[in-house]
Amino acid sequence: QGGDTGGGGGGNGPLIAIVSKGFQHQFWQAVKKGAEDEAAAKGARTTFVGPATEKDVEQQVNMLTNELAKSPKALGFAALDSRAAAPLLQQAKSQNIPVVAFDSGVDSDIPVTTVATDNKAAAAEAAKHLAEQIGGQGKVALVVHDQTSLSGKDRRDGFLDWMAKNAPGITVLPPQYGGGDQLESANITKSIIAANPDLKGIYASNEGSAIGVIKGVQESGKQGLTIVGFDSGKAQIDAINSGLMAGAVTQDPVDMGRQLVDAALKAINHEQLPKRIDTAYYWYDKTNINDPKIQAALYQ
Amino acid sequence: MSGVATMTEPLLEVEGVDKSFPGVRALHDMRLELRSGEVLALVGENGAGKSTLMKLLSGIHSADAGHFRLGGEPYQPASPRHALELGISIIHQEFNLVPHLTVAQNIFIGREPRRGRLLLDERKLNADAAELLDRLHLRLDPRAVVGELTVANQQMVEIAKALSYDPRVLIMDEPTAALNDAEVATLHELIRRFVRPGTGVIYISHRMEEIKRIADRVTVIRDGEYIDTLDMATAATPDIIALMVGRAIDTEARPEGVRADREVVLRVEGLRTRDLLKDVSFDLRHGEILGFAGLMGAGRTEVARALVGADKAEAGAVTLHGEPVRIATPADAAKLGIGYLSEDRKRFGLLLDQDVKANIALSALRQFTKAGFVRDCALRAKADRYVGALRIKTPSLDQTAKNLSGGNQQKVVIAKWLAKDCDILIFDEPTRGIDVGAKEEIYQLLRELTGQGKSIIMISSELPEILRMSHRVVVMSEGRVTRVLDADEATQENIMHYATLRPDENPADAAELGLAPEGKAGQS
Amino acid sequence: MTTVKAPTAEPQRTGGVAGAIKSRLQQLLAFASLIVIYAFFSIVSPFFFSYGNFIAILFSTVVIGTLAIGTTFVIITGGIDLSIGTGMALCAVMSGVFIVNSGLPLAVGVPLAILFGGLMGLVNGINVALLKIPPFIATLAMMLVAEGLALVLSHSTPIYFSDSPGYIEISAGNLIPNVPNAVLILAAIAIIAGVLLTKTVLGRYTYSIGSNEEATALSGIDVRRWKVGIYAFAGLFTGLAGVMISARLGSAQPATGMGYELQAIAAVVIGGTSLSGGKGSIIGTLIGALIISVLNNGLQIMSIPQEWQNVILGCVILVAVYTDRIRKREA
Amino acid sequence: MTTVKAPTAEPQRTGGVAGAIKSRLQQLLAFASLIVIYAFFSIVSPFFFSYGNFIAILFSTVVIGTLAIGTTFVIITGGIDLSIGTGMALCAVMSGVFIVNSGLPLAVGVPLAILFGGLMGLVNGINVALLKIPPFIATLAMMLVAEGLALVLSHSTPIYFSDSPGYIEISAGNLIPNVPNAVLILAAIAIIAGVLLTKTVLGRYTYSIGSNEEATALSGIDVRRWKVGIYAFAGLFTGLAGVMISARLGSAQPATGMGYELQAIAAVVIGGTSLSGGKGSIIGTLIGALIISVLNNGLQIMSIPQEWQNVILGCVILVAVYTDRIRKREA
Ligand SMILES: Nc1ncnc2c1ncn2[C@@H]1O[C@H](COP(=O)(O)OP(=O)(O)OP(=O)(O)O)[C@@H](O)[C@H]1O
Ligand SMILES: Nc1ncnc2c1ncn2[C@@H]1O[C@H](COP(=O)(O)OP(=O)(O)OP(=O)(O)O)[C@@H](O)[C@H]1O
Ligand SMILES: [Mg+2]
Ligand SMILES: [Mg+2]
Repeated sequence: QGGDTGGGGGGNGPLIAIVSKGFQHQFWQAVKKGAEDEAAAKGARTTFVGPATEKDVEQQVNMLTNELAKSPKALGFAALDSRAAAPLLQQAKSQNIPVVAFDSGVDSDIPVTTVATDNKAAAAEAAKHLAEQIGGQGKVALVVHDQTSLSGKDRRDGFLDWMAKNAPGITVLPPQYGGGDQLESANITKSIIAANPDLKGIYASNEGSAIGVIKGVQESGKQGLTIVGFDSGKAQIDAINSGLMAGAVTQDPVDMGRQLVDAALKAINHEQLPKRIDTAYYWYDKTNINDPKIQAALYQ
Repeated sequence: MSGVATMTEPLLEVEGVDKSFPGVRALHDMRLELRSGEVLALVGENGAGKSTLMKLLSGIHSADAGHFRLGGEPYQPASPRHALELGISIIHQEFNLVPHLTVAQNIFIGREPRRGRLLLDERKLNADAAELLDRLHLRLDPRAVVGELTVANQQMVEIAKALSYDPRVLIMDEPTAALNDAEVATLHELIRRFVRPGTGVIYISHRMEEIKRIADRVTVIRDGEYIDTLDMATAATPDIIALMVGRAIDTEARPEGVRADREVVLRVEGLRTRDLLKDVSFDLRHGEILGFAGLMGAGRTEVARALVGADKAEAGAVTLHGEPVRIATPADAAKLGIGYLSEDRKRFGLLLDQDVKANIALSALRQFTKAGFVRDCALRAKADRYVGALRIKTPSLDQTAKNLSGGNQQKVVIAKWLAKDCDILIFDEPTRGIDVGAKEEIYQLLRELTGQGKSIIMISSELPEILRMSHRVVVMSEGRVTRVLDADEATQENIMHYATLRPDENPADAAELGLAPEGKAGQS
Repeated sequence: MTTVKAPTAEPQRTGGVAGAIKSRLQQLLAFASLIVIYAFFSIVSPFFFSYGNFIAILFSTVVIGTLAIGTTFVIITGGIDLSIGTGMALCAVMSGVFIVNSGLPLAVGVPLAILFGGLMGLVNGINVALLKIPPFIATLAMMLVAEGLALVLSHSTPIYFSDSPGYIEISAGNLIPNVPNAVLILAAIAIIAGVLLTKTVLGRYTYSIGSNEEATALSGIDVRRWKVGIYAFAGLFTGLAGVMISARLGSAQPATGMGYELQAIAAVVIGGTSLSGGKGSIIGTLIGALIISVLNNGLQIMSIPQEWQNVILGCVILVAVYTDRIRKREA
Repeated sequence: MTTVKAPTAEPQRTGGVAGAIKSRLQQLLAFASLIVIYAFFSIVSPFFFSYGNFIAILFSTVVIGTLAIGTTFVIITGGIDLSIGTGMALCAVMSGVFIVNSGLPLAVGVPLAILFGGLMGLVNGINVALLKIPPFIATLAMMLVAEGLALVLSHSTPIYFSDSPGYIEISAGNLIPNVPNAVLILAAIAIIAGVLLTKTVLGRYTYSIGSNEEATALSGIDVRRWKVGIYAFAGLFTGLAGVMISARLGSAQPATGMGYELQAIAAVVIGGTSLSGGKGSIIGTLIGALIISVLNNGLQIMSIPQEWQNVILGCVILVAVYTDRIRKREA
């Protein structure tokens, strides 16, 4: 846990400042936990901040500025918009602060490495499973958490692209955006179901959207829909266990946090790093949910 | 109170009271004695400290020094509620009603009849209010929303509310400022019924005739200090005025006559509004004061508002210096040199939170600008001049308007329009709340303005004022002009005759006005 | 002195029976926008007009509606409460803390969570009425504090009510077949709030303070105490909204709530309550909330691309409020 | 004729100089909270007190500060403008459309984007002043419309200014070494807005309308036209903020803006401007905006856990506004 100083880890170890895309949501909390655990294990300190929503590009830039003012030994950075941060990354470079990108790539050659999941590929995996479950025929809908952030777009486009390429029998409805808000996503889901009595499946692009979709389907009383989700959290895990949800794709955020700190420490020690450190994503459903590898990636 | 109370027993005593506001010493060593069973008038110039004293008595402010006694006991009100509980009820100079609530709800606010602890008994509330209003001979609908009443009726609600507390001492701070003579008479009857051994009234007013009729004694204060108390029976009005202002005042001066052949500067024909006005026509001549007389609600204010475009007119033609003009907003009117000074200074006249100079310069701001920039020195100089000329009592030009006494606020509004230098000025109740001395100054000013060739419409509910100042008098009733009288025909009886014609109800009146049964309103 | 009798000091034009009819007519007219919108969607979309969708719309109105009803009181006093969105999230979390973490029975935990909302309202009221901090600032501060505390107390993790099946029934259960309990609760609190606002001392002083605070104080009413009370009372609705949203979602989501305040206030204002105080009604607020829900639902059902939905929503709100105003002026 | 001499009774003209000094003192005192907060952070954190961080704070104030200055005018008239956040995003997108998509030169595209903000303000003004729609509703509708249009026009994708290096210089360039141009621009518009507000007809009428709209209208001022003008004028600042944020980020972000309106309004109100109109100052607004920036910056530099930052922010704002009020009452 973070503790009151806000620094994960302890003592006077090197400070790794992490600027994430968010902090309130469980995904980011899991990244934070991984980072703090790893830092504690290796005698480093971390700070972890992120803007309130993934739309607050300017707030993230301000946060990055403020973190750099603390002269950390390394910087972990998940860019909402890489180019917006370019001058600051330049500044980090000139201050000899190594930058480790995470979650999604940073469009710049300054980061020493990128610790990330391929969101598009993960979304395609979800699309593949959805298509399989409904037999490659029928109407499906998407409830996406955001239409402008990189993660929102990748998770949408990965799904749409796969469907376009591989599932000619499936009609995809125009994506609807619920802002990741459970309630709004639930209301959207109910409208979609009302307007499309022949709907076969729904894909939700993050935890909040997934909770909303589950609620919406439950409340509408519609049977026989195939729901696939993204990320984890108790609601999705329960829904998968109960059979309401077919399955979901998850990244491994705790691992991402760990790898991030690990890479940062290596960078501080001038060790060589690969250009890209892939953190895994997994499809999980009733059959494999108790697999230890999967369990490690899930958060409740 | 016991039954032994007599006319001479002091009911309320004030001794050695001081009160200062930042930059202003409002009261110094103030004294006052209200006897049981009497009506005591309190007079003094604008800003003399009358309202301040009343605010001390009602627990709104606390005195810096001195003490009060009520019925022989020390009296120290901690809050307005406390004062009410101790038996002192006040009608403030500025309205303290809740505009969105009804008459009944306002009267009994804080004392609503309830069923159980929380539930209101609206039926009983309305019945109680109806009974009270009936007892007071006030013809008001308990369910009417107060914000939609005329100023005069709002005043009646205040009075009903104050009396509903069955107070020992009733304090009225200029209760008649918004009333016409008929209502004043009603009010005075109320007061007479209220005063009996054991109760008393403090009555603040600037209208000397009224004081003469209602008060038993009069206490004069000046510049926050006690001057003298006189018996009304023996005191002569000029003496009271002299004590008040510290000098003699001529209250008889009239404006110069206006010859009938003067150019007509403004002609209004067939003015009509949706709610009230029907075919209002009149004209205004160069250098003339045209009085507008009528009962409350006759529509005089509405004529002015429709004329300057503050309210929408449904029909009507306005000709200015022979040219037809279209006035859709007060801004259009101002551009054409027509200014309107509203009867309700707080709502329609003042920027209460702004300082005196900003208020004075509001209409004429363009005079003090160069390329859009305000020249503050010129503005200050001009404001200073009007503060001097109208003897506005204020510690500085930077004083906030809401801290001025009521009469001085009125003077600020007048100064605003004087600064604008319009050719036609419409004064709606210009001397409301203004002391006798200042009234004379304003009359003087009106005379000077007409001397300079300006034309004035003066709406007033004070007949003496109308009679004294007008060259001609337009009399209105029920939204119609019933007669235009020349100065020599204008007598009290004449005006009241035409002001009380009710052509809509009374066929004989309609016939007298030459109206067809349907009324002229039919034409469009 | 002139002593003339006014022929009859004519009583007022409005008021009385005519006034009552007129004001009722106005309220009916306020429905008009809602009906027009509802009819429009029913015509253009074959899926809109159905019992199921009708209930779906009502269900989606519950949380915003509850917040809006509570905050109507605050707005009628001339105040504003920005803390209701994140405050609701905090109350949801508190509900989780009481029921899930501390294992209190529902019958204790739920009232406690609602009372917690009242407590936040109380603090707002004290800041506004006693410390004289402008409502906007006082409740903005509370909004930030509540946002932070919700995360702190929940460790930024949703609290699930999976082991309290009764809890979820608060929202999704069907005391009456085919009507979710949440809708019943909304109806019930709307009626209660309506009665309180129009028939009780609390309501009377709410209007009175908003209409003229100074005059109310001078009439001997302890305005400060009542204001504190009104804010605290309104806070109960925030608490209830927190319970209802967490019951519906089956979990207390600490980060869900920001932005709800604006929607709730918008519902209140669309419903004809003036932000400057003194005017307003619960039925208006309900209509306002429904207009927003119906528009959201209808536009989605019509599959309008989402970026256009907001554009249309904005324009329709403008037109609805504008025509409402015209009608009122003419009524 | 009245032949009356005034018997010297002229009131004491104190006030004057003393009053001016007093009011200046009050403004200086308003700084106090800011200074106290700044001093506190300087003591507790070794990283806070530095030229670089000072500039960073100013830089982070630019966008909110620009919006807040513009909206100060609207708030002083007694109005409110909720559309400035998403409106800013729309103006940023328009800037991208003009400069990147249509290839207009900077000297044309930038003014056009700013004027576009004025156009939105104009529409708000017309809705408020001519159609008499309450400002909250009118600008809420505009907020939704702008949010949608920003996404539509940008196809929900950031528009990058990579090929317009001069554009980025608007914000990040250094006409004066070590001072970003954005900070200079903020200073310049603050001065211009301050002069306009205090020294010109526009400013005087802004205060008058907010103080008593009806009285101002009856004083012969064309209130409706001025109100339209004031909203349009304030819109220019929204446009400028759009340019500055997109210059700073190097791209027009269509979704970055929602929520900025609340921060800007908070800055204005913390700075002592009353939401009921008639009172306020640009310097106050700047101080309000700086208080928020300094708190955000300082708390983060102290590495306070983020969920606690909001809690502390809320409390400090309360205390700052409260002490400010106490001081004013005593000054
Ligand atoms: N709250 C206040 N702050 C500052 N000065 C005040 C305040 N209230 C009253 N004054 C000043 O105190 C003096 C007395 O005012 P007061 O209202 O008692 O006069 P008044 O005798 O009632 O006059 P009027 O006949 O015009 O109503 C005036 O100079 C006024 O400007
Ligand atoms: N703002 C208003 N709202 C509702 N009714 C009004 C309003 N202003 C005037 N009236 C109504 O219009 C009628 C005419 O009022 P107006 O003020 O024009 O009369 P008046 O002759 O000037 O009388 P006075 O000013 O003495 O009351 C009154 O019956 C009044 O009720
Ligand atoms: Mg007075
Ligand atoms: Mg009148």
